[in-house]
Amino acid sequence: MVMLFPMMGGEITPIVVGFAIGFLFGTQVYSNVSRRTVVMIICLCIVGASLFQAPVFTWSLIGGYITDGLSFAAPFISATIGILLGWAVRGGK
Amino acid sequence: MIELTLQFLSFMASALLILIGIAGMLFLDNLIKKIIAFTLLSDGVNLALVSLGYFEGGVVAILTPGTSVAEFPQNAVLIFGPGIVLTNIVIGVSTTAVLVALTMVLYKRYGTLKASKVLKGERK
Amino acid sequence: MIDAVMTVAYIMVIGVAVGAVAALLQKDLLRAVFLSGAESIALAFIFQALLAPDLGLTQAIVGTVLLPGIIILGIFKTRRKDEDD
Amino acid sequence: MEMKELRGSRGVLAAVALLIIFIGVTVAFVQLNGNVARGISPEYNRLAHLQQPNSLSAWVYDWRGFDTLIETGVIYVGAVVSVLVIGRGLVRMKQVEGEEPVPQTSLDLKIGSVNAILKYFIFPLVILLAAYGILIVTGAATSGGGGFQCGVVVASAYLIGAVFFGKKNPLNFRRKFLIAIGSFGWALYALLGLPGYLVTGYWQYNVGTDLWSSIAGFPAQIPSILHTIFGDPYRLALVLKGGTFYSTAGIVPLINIGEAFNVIGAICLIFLVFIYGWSDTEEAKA
Repeated sequence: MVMLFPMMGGEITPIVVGFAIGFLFGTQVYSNVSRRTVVMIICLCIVGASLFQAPVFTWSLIGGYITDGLSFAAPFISATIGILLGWAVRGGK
Repeated sequence: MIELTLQFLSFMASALLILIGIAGMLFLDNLIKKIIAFTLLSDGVNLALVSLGYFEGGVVAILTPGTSVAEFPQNAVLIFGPGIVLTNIVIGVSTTAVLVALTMVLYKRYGTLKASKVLKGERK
Repeated sequence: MIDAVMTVAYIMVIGVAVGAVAALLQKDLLRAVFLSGAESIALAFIFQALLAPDLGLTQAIVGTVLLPGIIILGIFKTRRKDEDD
Repeated sequence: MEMKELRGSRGVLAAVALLIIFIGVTVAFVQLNGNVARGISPEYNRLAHLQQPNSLSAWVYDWRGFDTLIETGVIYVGAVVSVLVIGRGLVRMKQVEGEEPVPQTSLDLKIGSVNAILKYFIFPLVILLAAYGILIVTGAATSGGGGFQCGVVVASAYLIGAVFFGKKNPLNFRRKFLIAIGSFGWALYALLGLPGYLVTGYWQYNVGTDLWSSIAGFPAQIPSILHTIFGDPYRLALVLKGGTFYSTAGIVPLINIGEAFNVIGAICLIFLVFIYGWSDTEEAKA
């Protein structure tokens, strides 16, 4: 972890933007799947985030970087959560 | 004697694709196949533009952690071709969509996909 | 110097040409579209080998999902076989 | 042209013409082979240490912003023309008045027994594909990818949902929503050129990064307030071999978002009108 502060902007902004866009798309989701599927989506999303790795030039824990070889794409997780939340708030069955 | 590098082979493949595309657009009778030939032609042009900038031992023109700043500009491949090709792909998609839509209208009017019958103008 | 990526790229150069010819020789239009999608995948591999990875990503998605999708939707609204009469 | 017309002299002429084209193209390519100058450009060589990470997007947006602006326009025009041709409108104009529009039957792909298991996995796939598209557009300034890639990924998620679920598409983009985000995206893309134009006189000048201020003779200096607005949220540290550089992508991420919205709107509109048509019943149902 090199010098946390100056980089925080570049790591937090994608997460927030991803959440916002995900929420926007989530309001258009219409489906009537069970709660089990939602849990499965979240698990698959975390697995996928570890597959995609953190974006390049991400060096702190906020961006999902843990060690070399183990890192999570934080915007992916926040986008998935945004879609699910938007579905819960404004979407339909 | 020309060396069979990847760049040379890509140029040959793109020349072949352009030839196939032109021949298909001119000589095939089916409208859908003409559209497929059109996508092949644009693929060939894209391949030619991309292989323009490649050279042996180059690096991808994106800065990644640990790159040497001094050597990067000399080693990176020419970025000009890919910049154009990205636009080209987009335009290809929208053109194809318009072509398919027009084909559907032609089929509705003439009941056939053969260009020769459409040109004769026999309504269904 | 021949490594794995280059070998795959050389194979894919042949695959592009073969796929393009085979796509236009089909009687079944759906099969022609799928073959042109295979040609696009090979082209995406060549883009990767030519050091343009974002173009490879774009070409892989556009060539296998978008363009065949549009053309297949057109085929569903018209007719599938190339008429021969 | 039919195949049987090609027998005889016309066929020979066609073959000769194709041969001439092929020889011309091949000779041109052989001359080009290996004779292209290396490196990116003299300007880039001078400015590499001031550059933002993804040099492709730097090229596209600093130099060729107009080109991509027109490209976003082209894809939107493509969507509009598809709507006009397939839906009502162009087809029902004047001289073809008595004609009904193209049949508006929805695409009902009966994939036999697409059973519950398939649908059980297709819904997560659609959601995760859309999230992947968002990941691409948020990381666009630091890696390969960008607005158009995000747009096509989300559009393919929409297509997959439409093919497997028919009218009960989980990613059920409405017409009005698509038109809204498409227009918003294009407006965002075009209007983000304004700050650069007001300050330096170049439309779509990359304000946050401010590449050219260090060059002698550049017309204007950027006020620092613009740097703060456009640059700071995307501030990054590049740990390269020569040391650590602090850099920002400027307005490139915002422009990417605009282009992504535009492409999503346009391509999903094309798919929507191809699959469901543009009839009024669709809107009444939803």
